[in-house]
Amino acid sequence: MALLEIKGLKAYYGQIEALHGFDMDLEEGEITAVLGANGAGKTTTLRAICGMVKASGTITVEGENVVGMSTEAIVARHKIAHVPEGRGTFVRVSTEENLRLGAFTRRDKEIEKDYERVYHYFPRLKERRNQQAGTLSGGEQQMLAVGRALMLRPKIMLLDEPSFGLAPIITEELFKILGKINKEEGVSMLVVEQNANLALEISKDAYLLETGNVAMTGPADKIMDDEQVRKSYLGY
Amino acid sequence: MASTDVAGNVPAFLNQNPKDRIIVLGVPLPLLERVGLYVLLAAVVVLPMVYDGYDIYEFGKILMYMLAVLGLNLLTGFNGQFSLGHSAFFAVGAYSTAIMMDQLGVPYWATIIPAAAVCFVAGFLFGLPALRLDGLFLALATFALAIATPQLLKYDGIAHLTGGVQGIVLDTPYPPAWIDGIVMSITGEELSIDRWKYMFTALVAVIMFAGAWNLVHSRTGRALIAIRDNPLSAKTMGINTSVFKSAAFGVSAMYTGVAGSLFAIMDEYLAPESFTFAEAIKFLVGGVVGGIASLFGAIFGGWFVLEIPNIADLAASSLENYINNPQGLTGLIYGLFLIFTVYVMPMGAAGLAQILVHKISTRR
Amino acid sequence: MDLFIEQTVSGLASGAIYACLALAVVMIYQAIDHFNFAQGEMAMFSTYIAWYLMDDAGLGLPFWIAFVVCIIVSFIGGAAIERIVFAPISDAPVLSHIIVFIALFSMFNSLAGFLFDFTPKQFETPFGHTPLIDGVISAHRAGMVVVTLIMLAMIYAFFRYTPIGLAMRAAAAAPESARLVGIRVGFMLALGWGLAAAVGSVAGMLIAPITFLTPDMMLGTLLYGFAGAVVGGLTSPLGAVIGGFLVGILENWMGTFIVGSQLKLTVALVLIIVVLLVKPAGLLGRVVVKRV
Amino acid sequence: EARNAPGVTAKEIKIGNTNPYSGPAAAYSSIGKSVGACFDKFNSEGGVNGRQINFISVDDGYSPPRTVEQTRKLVEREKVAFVFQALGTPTNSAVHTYMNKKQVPQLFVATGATKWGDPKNFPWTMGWQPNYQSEGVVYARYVLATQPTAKIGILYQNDDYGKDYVHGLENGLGDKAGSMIVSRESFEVTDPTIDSQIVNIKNSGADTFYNVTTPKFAAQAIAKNFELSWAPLHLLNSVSNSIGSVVSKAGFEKGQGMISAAYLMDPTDPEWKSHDEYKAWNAWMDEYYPDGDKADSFTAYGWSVCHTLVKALEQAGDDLSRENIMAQAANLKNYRAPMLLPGITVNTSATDFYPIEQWQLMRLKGEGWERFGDIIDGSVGSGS
Amino acid sequence: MSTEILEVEGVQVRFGGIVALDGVSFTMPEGKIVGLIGPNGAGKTTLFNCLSRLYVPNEGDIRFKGKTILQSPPHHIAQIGIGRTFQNLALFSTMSVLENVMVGAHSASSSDFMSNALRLPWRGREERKLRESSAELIDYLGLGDVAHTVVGGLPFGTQKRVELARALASEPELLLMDEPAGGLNHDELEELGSVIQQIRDERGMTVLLVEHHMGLVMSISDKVVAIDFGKKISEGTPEEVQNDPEVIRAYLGTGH
Ligand SMILES: Nc1ncnc2c1ncn2[C@@H]1O[C@H](COP(=O)(O)OP(=O)(O)OP(=O)(O)O)[C@@H](O)[C@H]1O
Ligand SMILES: Nc1ncnc2c1ncn2[C@@H]1O[C@H](COP(=O)(O)OP(=O)(O)OP(=O)(O)O)[C@@H](O)[C@H]1O
Ligand SMILES: [Mg+2]
Ligand SMILES: [Mg+2]
Repeated sequence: MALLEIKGLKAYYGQIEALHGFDMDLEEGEITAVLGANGAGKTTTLRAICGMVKASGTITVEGENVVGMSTEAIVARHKIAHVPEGRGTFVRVSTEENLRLGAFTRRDKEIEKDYERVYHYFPRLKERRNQQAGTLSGGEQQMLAVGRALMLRPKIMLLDEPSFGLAPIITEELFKILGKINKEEGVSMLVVEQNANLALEISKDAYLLETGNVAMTGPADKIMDDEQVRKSYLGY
Repeated sequence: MASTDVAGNVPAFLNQNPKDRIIVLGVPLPLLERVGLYVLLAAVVVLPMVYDGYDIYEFGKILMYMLAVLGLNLLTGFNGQFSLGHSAFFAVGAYSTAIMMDQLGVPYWATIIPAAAVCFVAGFLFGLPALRLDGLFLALATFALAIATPQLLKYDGIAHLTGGVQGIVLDTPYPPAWIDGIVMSITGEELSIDRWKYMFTALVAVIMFAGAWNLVHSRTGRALIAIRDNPLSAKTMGINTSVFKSAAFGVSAMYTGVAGSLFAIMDEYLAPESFTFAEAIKFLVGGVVGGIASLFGAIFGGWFVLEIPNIADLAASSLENYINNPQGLTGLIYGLFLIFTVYVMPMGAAGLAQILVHKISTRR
Repeated sequence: MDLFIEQTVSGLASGAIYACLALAVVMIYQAIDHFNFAQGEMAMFSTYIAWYLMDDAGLGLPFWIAFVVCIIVSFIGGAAIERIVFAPISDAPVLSHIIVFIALFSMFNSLAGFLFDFTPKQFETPFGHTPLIDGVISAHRAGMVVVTLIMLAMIYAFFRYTPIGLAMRAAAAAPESARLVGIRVGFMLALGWGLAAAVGSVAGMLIAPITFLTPDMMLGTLLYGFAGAVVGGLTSPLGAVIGGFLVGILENWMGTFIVGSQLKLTVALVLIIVVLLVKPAGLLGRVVVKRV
Repeated sequence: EARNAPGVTAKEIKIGNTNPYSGPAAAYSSIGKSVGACFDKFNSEGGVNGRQINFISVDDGYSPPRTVEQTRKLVEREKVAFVFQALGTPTNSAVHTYMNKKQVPQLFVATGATKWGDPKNFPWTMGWQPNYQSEGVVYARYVLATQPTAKIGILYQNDDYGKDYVHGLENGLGDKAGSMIVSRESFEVTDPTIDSQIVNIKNSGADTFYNVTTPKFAAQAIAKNFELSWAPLHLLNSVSNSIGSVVSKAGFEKGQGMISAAYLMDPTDPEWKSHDEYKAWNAWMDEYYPDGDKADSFTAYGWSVCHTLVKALEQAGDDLSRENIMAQAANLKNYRAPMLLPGITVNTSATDFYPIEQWQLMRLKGEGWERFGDIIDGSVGSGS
Repeated sequence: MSTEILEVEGVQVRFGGIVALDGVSFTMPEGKIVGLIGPNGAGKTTLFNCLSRLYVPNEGDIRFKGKTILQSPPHHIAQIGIGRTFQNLALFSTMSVLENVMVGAHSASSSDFMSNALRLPWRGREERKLRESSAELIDYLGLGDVAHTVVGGLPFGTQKRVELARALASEPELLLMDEPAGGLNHDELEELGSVIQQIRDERGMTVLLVEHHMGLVMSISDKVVAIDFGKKISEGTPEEVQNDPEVIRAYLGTGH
């Protein structure tokens, strides 16, 4: 059974149905890419997994249906780290306090070490460690969002356009890091990404969403070969 | 992408009011709104023909509070500046009118416009330092203003104008002879003073309501809301945020101040105790319960602040058989009413109305 | 003794009152990102509970036991208010919450009068009222300053050395993000309300021996508490205490040397606003920069 | 019968009242309640002139605009015969003109301002308790007689009530007011404490302290003087001289030697325990107002003023027109309302709208007030 | 030689100890698209904020059409002819798309409190014109379907487009775009690229484009400026900058 299993997922914003009931899996230890045009429902899918929108259907994480559970419970029980769209920075506190909040549910002694790990990946954050996080540049905040997610030592990572606003050199670096963490720590990842080349490269499987439904799914390399995907997402 | 070379070839969506698409009980919403507005206006006109005495006096008070609440709505609801101090502007309006009548012998009807001007200036001036105060800091500043107001009114240095702790007793605002004459020739009765006070209040209230309506649905209104939603980007769009915010303070103070003038004329008496912090709270409650960014909401708010204490009073008295001295619990019941109101309509009456309209229109 | 010194000391003593309440204001601000206008009335009501616990007509408990019980009861009460009254409207706009604060204000005020009537009650103090130093300050006021400082140290430590303090601020300012990192926002809110109510109850029990216990005891005091907290900086407990003392002293100086007692409050408030114009985040408050 | 006021039937007399049951002045609500309880007693004993009293007491929150609304509602919708014991100076002021224009009696208003006794301009309005100014005069005379060189410091609440007291003292001192009064400090009801003011008064070199404060602040002032080790001649206004709710709370030891004036019996004073009027009051409290606070002197006040009204209504007999009710209220001769101090009576006439104008001075000794000297006539109001 | 519409000269901005811009100078030829690139935190947005006068440079000068803008208050900038979009959406979230765009045209209209409250006739005419021109823009950017929708709930990419429409509404001569391509897929990106070129060609606007998507920047820019740590490190045609070893080291990485 997959680590994360979605069946018949529908999601709602008030009266509006944004997702129309599709299935999606994330296997343990794998990276899965989610592609889709503007407004296709990628963000909504990730939000539904975390209990941030009203949803129906089932979302099974580690054998437990999480639909209807509170966000904080889902996140804490299944060690899911979410890099949200718009970054979700705690703008009033410092960079380092943001990282500390990322580790809020942890009780182990390794937290200090993990600061250093994040700072190692993103040296820029170390330079800005005591700065009010709201004044960081857009890309710096994006690094912070990823760093904060890593602070949880997650089992599953949901990444909503993690390369958003990052310089090319950092984007490249980021995907190396994600690949490394996935390999070394076995963290499973669901990656929403417009930078489809990079995402598909590290993914095993991929989904293509279109207006609230899954339009295509399969192994990442197969998807890459698809004519339409190549044209719309890969640009060659 | 569509090209737009042909001048005057306006996209279809512009001519189509989005509200036209909402059909309530078979009638499109804008029509319903317009009819509602006319019905309301008609009611305002008809009321004095039906009611007299205390009843019509109460309707006048509702309109008066409506204006005061409207003032706060313009500032807090539309412009995002929080005020706990509008009792001060209410006082400035009332005292301007009273002092003009009492000291200068100006007839009551002639005091409204100068009082409005005084309040605008007062509000504008207060708005200047308020520019630098954000959120809670502005709340504190206005709170302080509300607390200081009665003390300033009592201050010995200006007591010869304000009447100090004694307040001012005003002359009765008799209707002009020609109006009396017209009414007499139509009805054969003399126009009662209560009816006249109401008519005068209604006239002022309707004019000012229309002004607010125009203002909100205009470039100015959009700028005010833009500042509320995102001050920095509003500035970048070319909006002089300082001027707009201070002016919003001025206009808001003017509305509440004119309400104060009408209050003085209606009650023929004023004293510092009528302008305490509790009054500012009243306006805020009226604004939020009606719907803070809604003009219609202000009407409901005006009614609410006037009537809810009576209802609480009544509810308390009805407990007579179960509790001793239930009147001591009026405050408790008032509080419960407020909480209940927020539960039922967290976005105010206007918000509730919107939801209901939506429900009715989608069910069909 | 020199009038200046005497007024200053007297200002410090009333400042201690404001500082107490300002601490409660800071506490709730950290928890809900806003003022709670009912805070004073809640503290007043807590004090009545303590009075009832101590009074012969009530339970007749000794002071310190009543003190502790009152703090616990207030904590539970504060948390319960959050869960019962505010949790269901957590999505409502802030202004609607303010209306509920006003409602709570009215309810506690009314209930206190109904249950305990309006005659001033004497509230015991373990320190006694003996005059100290030439009759400039009483033992209770001195004790009050000490308790305030102890409370300050505890609150400071809470925010400085426990992760909960940080999480509480995060939950108040950005609930959605807070949930994403696993913070139980509802719990934090309830905890914040509980702690604020507890701090408020201590403030009430310290203030009551001076002002006497009446349902309107906090009516005016709250403004000074707000002012103290704001001047000091809403995010800083130390700032709140300093702010409280400053407001107390300033008010006395104004009333005595500058404008006379009739306008002292007005002028003191104007001065506070001037301070804020110069230092918008208060004396020790963290300046929060917004950028695009 | 035809001439009867609205609200009067063969079976009932409807009487209106406004009182602060909520808001900052709710402490006075016990007046409204005790008046109501007093009417309950009369009603259960067959009523007044064979009619039941229907006492409609409504909340105005001490807010003048609300008083206007409530009073108009009482008069125009409830159609009460008259309004009785409406509480507060600003509140009554707000309907002063209205009541007189409408010619509805505004009887025995519950405030001591001087302006209520003005039959020429306001023939439909009458106070009851001795006015604040007259009390001030009484203290002034006492100071002039005992300490002609006193230096007086005044602490007063910044409203009509406080200012009336100050005027009374000034009037009583006459020419010497300027030289004798060395300090005037005011406070607002919303002030948390009056500490700073007292420090100032003490520092002004005053040796006499004229304390015009309401109960909470009075208790604070007594305690604060003690803390400052300041022991002036302390003149405490009657508003706050209740043993039960002020002096005992502040601490008897802190207030020894204070001077005050009274016209009512203090129900907490053991001296009255065996007095018939006290006993009647006590029995009534037990039966009709059991949850009332016996230490609260407002209950004695309510009891007494209620009797005064009943007396006037009885005098009116079956002619219960508004004119006659007013005329009878202005025709009370040496009426002894219960719980007035021995020797004090109610007297009114067509030109004298001040029902009670007498005081007796007293001094705090041990745990009670010790009255001294004669009953003093403080009538000034009509003259000033 | 084309005239230089914007001249940035030695601009320095400090935040406490942090030097966000450290003496940047460059110029922009009129009617061209200039790409501004640089690593995260290089100071690009800070420069934008200086250009829209939200920040005050500690040193240096900025001249628009030959005149310094440092004396103008922020709300004059739109009137002078500089419009912008924001990196992290700064829309008026409770307003509809149409209203947002109409606010964008604020500086191009003039009715005031008084004329609006009294509903003077000329005000009505202005309002109508404003609505029509805003509607055209909305149509132009393909936002017609959502014209009356409140912007708060729109997908990210759509909101970005609303920002663009709003900035265009004041008909600026110089348009500053801060990462307009965020969250767009390849198709959408190409469309955006052609829109920007159209803006230049049809509307004659000069565009300063900040973007991390090299494909877009390099394909449409006439000139590229690269900065790092607040200093200019390279300037020239897209090819030149793309092959500048310093730019590759600091910004592009080896992948390009
Ligand atoms: N807060 C909201 N209120 C109403 N509708 C919303 C809200 N958020 C999203 N939607 C709608 O749900 C649908 C899916 O949006 P979603 O944000 O999941 O798209 P996406 O694939 O992440 O797009 P993007 O690439 O722009 O981020 C869209 O049609 C959008 O309009
Ligand atoms: N108000 C401020 N206080 C302190 N530092 C600030 C402030 N504003 C910006 N900075 C710092 O200045 C630097 C430049 O920020 P800026 O936003 O201009 O970067 P950028 O080039 O736009 O980066 P990105 O590509 O990530 O958006 C950043 O390191 C940021 O942390
Ligand atoms: Mg998305
Ligand atoms: Mg940037």
